[in-house]
Amino acid sequence: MTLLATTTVSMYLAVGAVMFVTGVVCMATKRNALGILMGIELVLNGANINFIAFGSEYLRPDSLGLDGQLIALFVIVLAAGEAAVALAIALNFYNNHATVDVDQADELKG
Amino acid sequence: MAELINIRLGLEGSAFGSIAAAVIHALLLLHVVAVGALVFIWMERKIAGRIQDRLGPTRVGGKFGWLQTLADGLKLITKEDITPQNADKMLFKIAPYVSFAASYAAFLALPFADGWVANNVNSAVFFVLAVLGLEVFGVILAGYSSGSKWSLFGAIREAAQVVSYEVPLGLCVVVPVFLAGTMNLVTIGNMQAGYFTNWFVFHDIFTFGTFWIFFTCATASVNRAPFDLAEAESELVAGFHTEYSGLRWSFFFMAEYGSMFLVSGLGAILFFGGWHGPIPLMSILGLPESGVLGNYLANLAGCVNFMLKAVVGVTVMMWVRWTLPRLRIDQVITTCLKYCVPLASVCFIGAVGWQVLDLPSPSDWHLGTGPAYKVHEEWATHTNNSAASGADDRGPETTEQYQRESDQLLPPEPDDADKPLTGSSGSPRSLTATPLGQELSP
Amino acid sequence: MTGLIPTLLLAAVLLPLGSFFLILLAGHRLREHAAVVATGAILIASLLSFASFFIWVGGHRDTIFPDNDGQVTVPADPDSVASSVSYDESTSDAGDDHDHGHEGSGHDHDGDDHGDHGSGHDGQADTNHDTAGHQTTRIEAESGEYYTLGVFGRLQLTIGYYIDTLTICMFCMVTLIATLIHFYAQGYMHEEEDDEVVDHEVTLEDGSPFKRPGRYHRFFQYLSLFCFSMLGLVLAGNVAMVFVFWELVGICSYFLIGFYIERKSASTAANKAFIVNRVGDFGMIIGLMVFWTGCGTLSFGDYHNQDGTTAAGLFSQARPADNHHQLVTPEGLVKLSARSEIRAAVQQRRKELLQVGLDLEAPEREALIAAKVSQLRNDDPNDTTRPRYGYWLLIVGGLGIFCGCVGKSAQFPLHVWLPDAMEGPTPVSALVHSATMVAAGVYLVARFFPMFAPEVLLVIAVLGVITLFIAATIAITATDIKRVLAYSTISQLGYMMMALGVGAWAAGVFHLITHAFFKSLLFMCSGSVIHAVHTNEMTEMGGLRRKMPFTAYTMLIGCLAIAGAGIPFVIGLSGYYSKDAILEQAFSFWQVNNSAFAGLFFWLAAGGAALTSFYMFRLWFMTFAGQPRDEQRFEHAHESPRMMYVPLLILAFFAITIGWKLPDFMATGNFHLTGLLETARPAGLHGDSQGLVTALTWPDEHKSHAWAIKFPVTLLAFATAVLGALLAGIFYLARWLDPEEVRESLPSAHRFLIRKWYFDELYDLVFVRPAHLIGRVIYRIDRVVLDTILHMSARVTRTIAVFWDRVADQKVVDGVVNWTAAMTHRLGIALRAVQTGRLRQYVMFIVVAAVALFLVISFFFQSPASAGG
Amino acid sequence: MTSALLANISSDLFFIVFAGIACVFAVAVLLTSNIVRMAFYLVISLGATAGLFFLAGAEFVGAMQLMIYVGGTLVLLIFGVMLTAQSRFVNMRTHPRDWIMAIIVGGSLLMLLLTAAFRVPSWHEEQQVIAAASELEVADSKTATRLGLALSGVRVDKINADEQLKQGMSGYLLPFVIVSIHLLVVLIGAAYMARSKRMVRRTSEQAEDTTSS
Repeated sequence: MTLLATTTVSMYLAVGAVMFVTGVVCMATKRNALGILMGIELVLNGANINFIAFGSEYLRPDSLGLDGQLIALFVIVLAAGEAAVALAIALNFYNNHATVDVDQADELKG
Repeated sequence: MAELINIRLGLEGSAFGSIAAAVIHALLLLHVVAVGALVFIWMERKIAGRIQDRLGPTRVGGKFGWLQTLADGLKLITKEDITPQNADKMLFKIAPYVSFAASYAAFLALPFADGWVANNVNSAVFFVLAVLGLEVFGVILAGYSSGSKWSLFGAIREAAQVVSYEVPLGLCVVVPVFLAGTMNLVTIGNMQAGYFTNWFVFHDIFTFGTFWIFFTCATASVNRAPFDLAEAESELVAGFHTEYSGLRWSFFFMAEYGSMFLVSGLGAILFFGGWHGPIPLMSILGLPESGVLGNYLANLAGCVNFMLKAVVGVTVMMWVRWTLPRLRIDQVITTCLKYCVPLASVCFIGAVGWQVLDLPSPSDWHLGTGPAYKVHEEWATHTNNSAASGADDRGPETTEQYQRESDQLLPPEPDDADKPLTGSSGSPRSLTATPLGQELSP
Repeated sequence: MTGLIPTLLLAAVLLPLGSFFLILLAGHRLREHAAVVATGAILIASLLSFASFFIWVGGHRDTIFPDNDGQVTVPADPDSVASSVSYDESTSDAGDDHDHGHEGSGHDHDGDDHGDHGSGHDGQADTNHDTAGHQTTRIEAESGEYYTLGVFGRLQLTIGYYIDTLTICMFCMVTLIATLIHFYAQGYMHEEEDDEVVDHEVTLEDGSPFKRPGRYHRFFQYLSLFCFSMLGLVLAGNVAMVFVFWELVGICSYFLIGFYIERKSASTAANKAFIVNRVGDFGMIIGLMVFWTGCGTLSFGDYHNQDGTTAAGLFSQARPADNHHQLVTPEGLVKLSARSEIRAAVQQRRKELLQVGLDLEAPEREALIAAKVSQLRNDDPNDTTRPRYGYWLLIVGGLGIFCGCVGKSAQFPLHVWLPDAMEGPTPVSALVHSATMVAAGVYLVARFFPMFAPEVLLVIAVLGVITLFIAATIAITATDIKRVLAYSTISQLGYMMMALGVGAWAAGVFHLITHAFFKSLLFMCSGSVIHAVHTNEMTEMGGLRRKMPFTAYTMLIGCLAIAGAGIPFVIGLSGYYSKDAILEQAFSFWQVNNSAFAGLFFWLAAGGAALTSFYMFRLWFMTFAGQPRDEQRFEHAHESPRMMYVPLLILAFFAITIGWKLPDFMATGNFHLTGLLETARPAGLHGDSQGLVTALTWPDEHKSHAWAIKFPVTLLAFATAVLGALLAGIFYLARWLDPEEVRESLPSAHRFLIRKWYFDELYDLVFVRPAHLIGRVIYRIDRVVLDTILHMSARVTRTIAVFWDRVADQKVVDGVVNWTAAMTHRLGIALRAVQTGRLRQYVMFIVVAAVALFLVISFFFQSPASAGG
Repeated sequence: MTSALLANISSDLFFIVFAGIACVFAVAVLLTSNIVRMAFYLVISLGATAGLFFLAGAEFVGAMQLMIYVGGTLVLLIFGVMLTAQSRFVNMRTHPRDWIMAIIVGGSLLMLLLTAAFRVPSWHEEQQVIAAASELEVADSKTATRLGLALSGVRVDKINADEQLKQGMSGYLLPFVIVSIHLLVVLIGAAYMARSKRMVRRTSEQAEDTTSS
């Protein structure tokens, strides 16, 4: 007797989609630079979930194999680097504008 | 264990078994943490007393005041739970649980004896470190949310310290992992079976140095003195838990002692052979091979052995705390970045060189049973079938072993031979890829 | 061991080049040290040359010292044996005391050479006897390539070397003299070291003398470049290389003649030299073309192709070994001139085969051509019926090459540039215009000798003899000390040319070397005189020997040497040997084919000898003997610094001894320059050779050593020398006869000689004026016709352009461009609105775009997923 | 077979739990305006994601996720505290218009992705899952060594598959090295960017202080 439906790739994808969209909306609505950064993290995670799901042998016999996990690793690492740079940028921004409100950062607008 | 329950209760295929197993494991570990905290706090008082030429608690519970901590616990429970005016209420309330949960979850992957582990995570070392890092999070939340500058300072310090100390810690941990070739703590522990000559700490000069760096960094990462900048009662009133009281406060302490035990245990497994004693009494007595009960007894003894080692580690931490003065924050960071990181790197490179050049090391004498796991990954080669099957004889402990057992119970698949992963083909790669279950299946 | 020589010589060549570049780049910083650099370079070069000389001699001692009685020449011929024996006598008592000085090192070298050679000596002697005749005395030249510049079809341009005894001797001669002259020049040019040099010969408008910064370093820079070029020319392994260095020495002499560029005379003289040389080089280029087209190579010796095979060089083509190195028309030339016949034969054969249905395969074709060539070739002097295919090409090529030599070594038609070249500083005259560069022509003739058909040799001889006589006559009346020497140089070069022409190869080359020594000596002496009295006019000198004894007596030695003074059959100065050898060959030439024409060579040469000694002693008497003609110049005169007269002494020593046979110390066998040069004689020049077209015979040079010839010639030569010297003494020393009166008595002749046979006027009339005339005419045509046409067309173009500018450019093109710009601008303005600079909006854009893209794709394309679903 | 099923079924429950936590807290990150809380929710959400990774058998990635993201977010948090220190509960209100726009667009995107996710039948058929799980060897499914080998070019999961790694190819080793160097560069650059200006300003302030005092 099974209590629940068996997990499938699609479910993972759904979770990934939700996180992805949440991240996007977060990026689109937050005026705080760090908030936007968190949005980016969420987006990356959404993507990562997809990779893992496709790479998992639990879920499909014909899975990506290890490629999924490896690419996920690379994504994580690069996300770390990206976070570092973004923070540095935010810091400089704060030093110049005494705020982290990205709406203030429109000197270059046309 | 889930399957054990299921098979015993005749509820095959239900989720009940796994849930029940989870609950049981959780309870066991909770006891380890909570009771451990009780004991350690009492121990710390006594040791502090001794070191400061005092007696420490004497009265409660008759001799040695061994119930002292319980009394404290009662007192803490009865205390009023205050939340400051301008605190971030939600975070303030959650923070202690976060940090407790972190150190508690880390026990999930910590084996107490051969196979006595809640979940035999394959990258256990990494897992433990990662989850241990989470503990800090609670501390920072607490520091931030209690809305007092002391706490905030403490929190910031804590963050800086832990984030920077994770680097040398990781470097040190990599050394035994490299020697063992796996991150599975059970495997690592079993590879040091036999006499103490097989312990990794004595493997060569560099690992010996690595252990001390590891211990230092571990002390720092669980922010014990002399690295307890977060709660520098002389500068910041009580650091991050200035505003806390009562039970929440005690959670922090359970978490702290829990993680102390954790890192000591980790060190014991990585460097001091875990549950394999200096002298392999049990295997000299031949207990592990003598059926389920003997095996159980052997594991029990190993568990005690492991506990003792961990406690020794904790005791050393206490000793250090009451002996050394507290460092300044800049000194702390200097210690990490200028001394620990380079030293750890040197030790890592040295150990690697030692292994690669195959220089002599005590473990080559194969004293006692000799290193049980000379070969690294379980699925890698046949040689560790003995160990694996031994594990089976020793009675089911991990879901993984149950996995194998049940595979045995099942009739072998008809297309057994031409599965992609069989070791039938002679090529080394496919050999390394031979899964354990295949070996065991008749 | 001899394998080392090419490397040594290459180093010797490259050293001066290095110093040239060093001075060129860092000259202003080096200043007077430039002299040190250049001198050091050439000094090392000369050491290297002598090293290679000794290596060479040591390597080939078996050939050079055939046996101890020194029969360098043919053992078969008794006379020559006698002659060489007589040589022995002549030198047996000679120069023990002289020779220690310089030949010392030579002795040591020969000594140990002999030491390790003594064991195998007998066997060597046997081989020497049973191997037939001349070949024993010849040393095969070493030829090879340093570097291959490129391969153009058949022609392979390489930087190669062709080293035989001649090369080595030239190297030693050039580097030695160059070294001495470098030292000499350091003294001579010292005033150029000053920052401000006052040139009194150039006056500005205001009459004040011209002032300029010193050009010390530049002088030595040119000298280094010249040394490099000259040595390269000597080392060159193919005619192309020769030509390149040929031009290089030409440009160097141009620079050096025009060193005092501000003097009108100097610049014009430089131009004259350069242009006249161009005329010769034009002919040389024609020769190159002939040999390239015909023989397919320009390399002297056999050369190595890229694929490792060895191809026949020019010499072995013209004188193949299987023909006993006798001259044949090279196959290539035959092919070239008989190509029509050959083609016809091939076509016909082809037709025959085609009728049978076959085609002419390559190998058969080659065989056919070869057969045809050998059938067509006609090298038999007696067979005058058949045409001589390619022989005329051989003659043309030879003449072309010789043209270059005519230009370079100032032979008869083109001799006019050399006297004017004396405008250059005296060291230059000593080095470039007496010893080395002008001798290069002779060297090239000697080097190229195997390729010269007898007819070409005849031309060479004729031109040579004309040159020597004309120049000698002119030298009689010249009063400028350097011009006298210049003309004597020309006439000596004429001697060499004539010698080569009448087949005295060794004698010509021998004279080349001896002449190099005493002529450079004479020039340097004259230089030191000029240095002392600051004038070239001998009429203003006199009695200088009291003031400057070193110069005087070294110059006397020079005069004796060039006059060929010596005690007949006993000993003499270097000139004695070389000039006598030439006269002997001329005499034997006359003997062999006795005709007045053939006799002309001998008698003109003899007369030239008399004139030579006359004008040389005239020069010496006017300069050093008698009473000073110009008091204040005399007072001002002084002996030159040691830096200048020590080289004179050394050169004088060589001028005396260079012709001598090395006395037979430690039984090294006889060692003298002619013997040495004999080993370089091109293969096949032994025995008489017959002209194919002309009816003359060129006697074997060795016959001229026969006593029957030697005796009269030597006496005659001695007589001429003495006669000339006596005449000079009568005119200018004892003054029994006053040259003035002679001049009065026959003014026309005097004017004729003073005007140098009116050559300049003649050329002016024949070439320069017509050239100017043509130029003027063409100028008119240019101005009147061409320019008007050009202006017309220009105007038309301009009007059209203006029209198009109005219509097309400003309206259409600009319109389009401006419209585009305006559009772009407007678009930019429009798009500005989107560029809000607000991060979050951009995110929105991205997302919207992504969604849109998805929708579009899924709408238009049937994705496999949906297909599966 | 059964055991595989069991492992599955027991994992379903946890999947639901983790997925729920992940999504809910992600939304919470979106909704809250307090930067620190955002960070807190984010960490929980990421932790849950790590849990999902564990369930999917990618233990190493999960642990890595925990370690790096927790560390990273920790720093994020600190910066949030430091940079928004001027008023403790910073809230930069977003204009409702932006909210609406974002919701609409995001919603459409979500629709899109979900349809895509459930479009392919082979992605949500249970037989597939069961087959996969039954083929699965627990012992070799979850281990970091395979990742390590794969990084160095030895693909355990494709032993005798067609896309056998060719001789001389180094799997993911080169990208790995590149990434690590890239990371180093990035960190140095970040440190430089973050430091320099502040140093300058600080020194100038100090100068002012000294002059004023």
